[in-house]
Amino acid sequence: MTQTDIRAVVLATLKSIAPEVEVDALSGDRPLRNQVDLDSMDWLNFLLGLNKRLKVEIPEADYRKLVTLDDVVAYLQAKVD
Amino acid sequence: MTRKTPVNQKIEHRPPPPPAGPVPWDKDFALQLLLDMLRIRRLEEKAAELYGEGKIRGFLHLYIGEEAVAVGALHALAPEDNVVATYREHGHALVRGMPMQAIMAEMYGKQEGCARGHGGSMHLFDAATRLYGGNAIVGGGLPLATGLALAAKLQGETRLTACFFGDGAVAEGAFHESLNLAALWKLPVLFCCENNLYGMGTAIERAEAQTDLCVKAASYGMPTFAVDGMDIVDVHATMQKAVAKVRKSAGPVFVEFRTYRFRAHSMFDAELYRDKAEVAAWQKCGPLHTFTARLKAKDAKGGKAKLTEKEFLELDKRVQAEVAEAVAFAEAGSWEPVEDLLKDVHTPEGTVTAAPQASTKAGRAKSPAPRSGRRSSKPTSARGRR
Amino acid sequence: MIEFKLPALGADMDEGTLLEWRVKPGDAVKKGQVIAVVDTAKAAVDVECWQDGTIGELLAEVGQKMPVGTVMATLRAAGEKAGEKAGEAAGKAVAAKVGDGGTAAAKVGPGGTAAAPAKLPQTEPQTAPQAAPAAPAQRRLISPAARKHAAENGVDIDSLTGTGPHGAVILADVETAAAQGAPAAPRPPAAVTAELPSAEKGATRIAAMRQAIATAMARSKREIPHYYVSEDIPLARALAWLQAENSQRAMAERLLPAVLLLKAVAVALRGYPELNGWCHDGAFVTAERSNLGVAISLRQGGLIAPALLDAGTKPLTTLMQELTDLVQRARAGSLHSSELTDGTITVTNLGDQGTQAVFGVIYPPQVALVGFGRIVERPWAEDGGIKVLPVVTASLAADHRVSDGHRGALFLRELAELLQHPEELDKEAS
Amino acid sequence: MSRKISYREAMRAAMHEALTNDPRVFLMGEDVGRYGGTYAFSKGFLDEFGPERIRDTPLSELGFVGAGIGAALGGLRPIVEVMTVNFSLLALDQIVNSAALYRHMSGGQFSVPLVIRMATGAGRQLAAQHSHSLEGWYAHIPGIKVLAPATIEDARGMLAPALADPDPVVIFEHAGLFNMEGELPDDWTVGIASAKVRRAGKDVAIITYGGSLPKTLAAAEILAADGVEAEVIDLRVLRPLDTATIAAAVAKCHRVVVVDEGWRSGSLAAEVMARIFENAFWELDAPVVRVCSEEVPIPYAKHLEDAALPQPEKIVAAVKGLFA
Repeated sequence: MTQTDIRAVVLATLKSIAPEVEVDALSGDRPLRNQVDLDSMDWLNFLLGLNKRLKVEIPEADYRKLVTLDDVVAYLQAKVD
Repeated sequence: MTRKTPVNQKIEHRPPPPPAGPVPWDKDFALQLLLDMLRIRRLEEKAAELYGEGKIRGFLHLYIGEEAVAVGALHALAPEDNVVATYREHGHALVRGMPMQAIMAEMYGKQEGCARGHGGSMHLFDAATRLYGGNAIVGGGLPLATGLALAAKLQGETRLTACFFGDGAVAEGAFHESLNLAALWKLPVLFCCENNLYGMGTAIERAEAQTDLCVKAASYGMPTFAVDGMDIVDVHATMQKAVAKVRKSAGPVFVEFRTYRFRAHSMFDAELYRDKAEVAAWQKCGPLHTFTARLKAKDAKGGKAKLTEKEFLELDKRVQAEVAEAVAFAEAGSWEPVEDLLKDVHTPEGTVTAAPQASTKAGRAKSPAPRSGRRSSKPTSARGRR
Repeated sequence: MIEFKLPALGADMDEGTLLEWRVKPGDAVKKGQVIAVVDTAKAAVDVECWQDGTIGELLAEVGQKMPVGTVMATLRAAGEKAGEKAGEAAGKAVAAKVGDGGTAAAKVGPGGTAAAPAKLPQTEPQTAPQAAPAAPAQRRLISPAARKHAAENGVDIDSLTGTGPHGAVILADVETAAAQGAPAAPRPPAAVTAELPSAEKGATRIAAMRQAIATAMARSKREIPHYYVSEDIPLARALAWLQAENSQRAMAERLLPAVLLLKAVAVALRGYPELNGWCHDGAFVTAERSNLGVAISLRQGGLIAPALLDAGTKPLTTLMQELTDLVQRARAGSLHSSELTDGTITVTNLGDQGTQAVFGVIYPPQVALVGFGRIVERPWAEDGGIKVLPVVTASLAADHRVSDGHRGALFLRELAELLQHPEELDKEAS
Repeated sequence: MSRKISYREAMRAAMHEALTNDPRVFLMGEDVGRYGGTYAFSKGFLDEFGPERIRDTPLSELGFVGAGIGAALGGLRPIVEVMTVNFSLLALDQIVNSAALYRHMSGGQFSVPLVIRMATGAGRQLAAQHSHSLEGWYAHIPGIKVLAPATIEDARGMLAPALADPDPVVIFEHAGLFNMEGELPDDWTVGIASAKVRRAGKDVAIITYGGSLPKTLAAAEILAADGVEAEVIDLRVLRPLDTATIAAAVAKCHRVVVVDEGWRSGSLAAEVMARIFENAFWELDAPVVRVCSEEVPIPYAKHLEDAALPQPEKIVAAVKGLFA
């Protein structure tokens, strides 16, 4: 899957959690959870969404690596290939 | 016996001499009628006991003392004839062929009863034996019987309609209107008046200006018969004559059965209206023991008696068993679920309601001449036939 | 030994008075023989015995009034020797049983007890008219149609002037008001949480919710004397246990810290019933179970606190599933009414984006609210040294009419202690 | 293409057709034969069908109504004509204690497929004993159906389904309608289970039956001139009452007037109002009112009789009251 495909999946998953957010307007390099109000439940559901769609395991320990949108896409790209 | 007596004078009804003399029937038929009288007597005795225990509720009118009328009369009818009765109709239902279990269960109010507990003692119905029911309205059955006869006539059927009612009913407008209609339209109705001399607590002399009921009926232009209701032989013979006359003339006939009830009008009325002595006098000519005595006596030519004490005890044992079985059946019966409360108020769509055909069930009340046959005493469940 | 009981002597008879015995003990009696005379409402009546046998004892005295079914005498069945108990006797007499001694008229004999009153079949849809809503002090004339339309469209009927007969408010009045967007009707708090406006009502729904929250909070502040206490609780051991637990679980089974905190509150509450229940008009009723109202913020704004029912007895996995489901349904607007009205205490601000501490406003008619701040790494003095530990500030707001600060403080200490043994919290409550 | 006939002719045609099609059907009643029927409903039937099937009866209502029930039990399909509801009081015992009960009391063994027709109502100066409207009494009894044909179509169409019904059906024909003429549509087959909207409207629902229908329709025209559109509901079936249609009319118009020639206390109108409160309470924008006969034995003098009975003007006034 290309980077743009993964990015599209990430944004779609985010949209399903926070429908009122304009996901295309999000900046890739600023902390995602500062731009979108995601409490711990939303965050867990977001990761579960990615897990389901991309069949990628995301252990709690890796949460620290997933601060910005780009981080998430890169992390997933590495896992998927 | 029209005695003009002031209404409040003391009235005393002296019974006729007890029925006696040889019984002109073959043994089989005689024992059949004895068995039916015994079945009624034991059923009614058990009903009185169960009423005391609170198992049977509401009103209960017993036929003890009048058994010879129902047994003698109904054995002169054919299965295809219609029967309309009153609230004192346990005996009529039994002799017409309704199983004792179905009667007992109905008196218990169980759904295994002949009317599923809807009617109780005063409302026994049985389509299979063309028993168009008990009726708790005095005289209520007479117009219905007239209509049933009208239907038979208009459909070219040969059946007649026997309508039983008490001396009380002759005071109702329905009696006069029905006898007039039946005579006017020549309808095959057999009006059977069970004159037990009391309309509940009112002696007939205190209710009727004309106490000779045959004179009343004759005024509508129909043949009348009167008979000693205690003598089953006389009852049966007279009823056969009346039935023959109706079948031939297709017009109505009136029969007065002079009888007497040994118990209260209904459960435990105080019977203040008649003396115990009068009851005792009439009990001397009771239908059951007099008929038993006549059957046990050797006939004039010294031939064999038609009944031995041993045979009588055997019959009685069999009847006691039938009564016990009926009580057990009723005790084990179930209550109709309340959810079915409204089920029978109307006839379901698409039900064929042609008049019930005469049942060909063996063991129906038979008249001796053409068809004789053992009564099947094996009771069928009341539900089976509907 | 057969019991001879006073029989039911007629459809309308409950009791009778013994006038005369016709037999004495030892007399032989035949079936159908009259053995007594009893006075009923109608007249004196002969009473028959239904069995052959010999009279044992005469229990009823002359002049005694008794209900139907009373044992009047004892009878030895034919062939039964004196002194034998009933039943062993050779006699097959059926022991006459009339109810359990109750008067026959009161109820049919045992076999005849009327069936339990089951649901009667309905022939036509009979909808009993609901009781009209509580009428204001002086009853205004408002037509049922007007009331219905007002309720459906959130129109405050009290603010309308009626143009119907005698100044009654009629349908047309409400229709015009609704069209002009009259102020939304104030609703008692319970009603607002019970009726979550569905999505498509949009703007008026948000307005209605804001109005409801305002009413509830204003009432809370007006009626409930709050006191506040708080406690910092170290979560090192708890979070470590959680991380270990989650590492063995599939992602979908993963537990959030919130679940641990909720379970701790529910377990701690068992010792503090005065924090768990409802207070109506000053009268407090403690709840047997602890239904934790979980404050959930809705994405488009607004707040709702549906309850996790009976949280104290459930293992963490179950609580997690229920919490996830509750949040989803809250946001989808499909909560059950019991979840909205059965909360016995509320727990708020479990989000990791909140402040370090939150002091909430109690949700009437409840009497307490627990607030958790954000879990933060903080310096923590222990055994004379300083460590950096994850710490959460737990606060309690409670109704001073029902409990005192001292008890509130003890509750928070209990809560802190429970969180030091997370593995204990996972078991089913004994 | 429809043709113009009278209510009498419509019912006569219905009976004629029934007698022709089904040999089990026969007509019984006072003066139904030689006299041709008190109201000439069965003129000519005696010659055509013979005395067996067109039976004049003695003046014994209890007797011949009971006989009708017996004949139905016996397999026939009798039409019993009780001259008027006033004389039916003598036969009430057989109707209430036999016809209505037989099915249930026999535990479902016997049905009574009987039709009883009787004239009803006032308005022709026959004084109190010949002017009763007692449909409400009969509509109270479970086990029977009660019909009130008020139009030419119903007069022609109701008898067939009534005769086909396995249970007793009582048909009330308001004497004031007999000479009414109207169009009989080609397809006049009707059901006997529901009410009918005779005039669509939206401001008020006026619910009535039988002889009061023409007066109600007249009132509706007067109201229309004042801009009030009345919806007129003809109950047609007085038992079982068509609660659904009643409730729907209330939900549509929010105002209701019930017109009933019976006396108001314990009347059929009272039952209709009870059904409204039970099923459409929240749709009411005004109290439910009724227009009934005054509670007086119907007087002989015309001006008194008119004052006692429901009239279009009274109906209009009642409706106006709902808007005042």
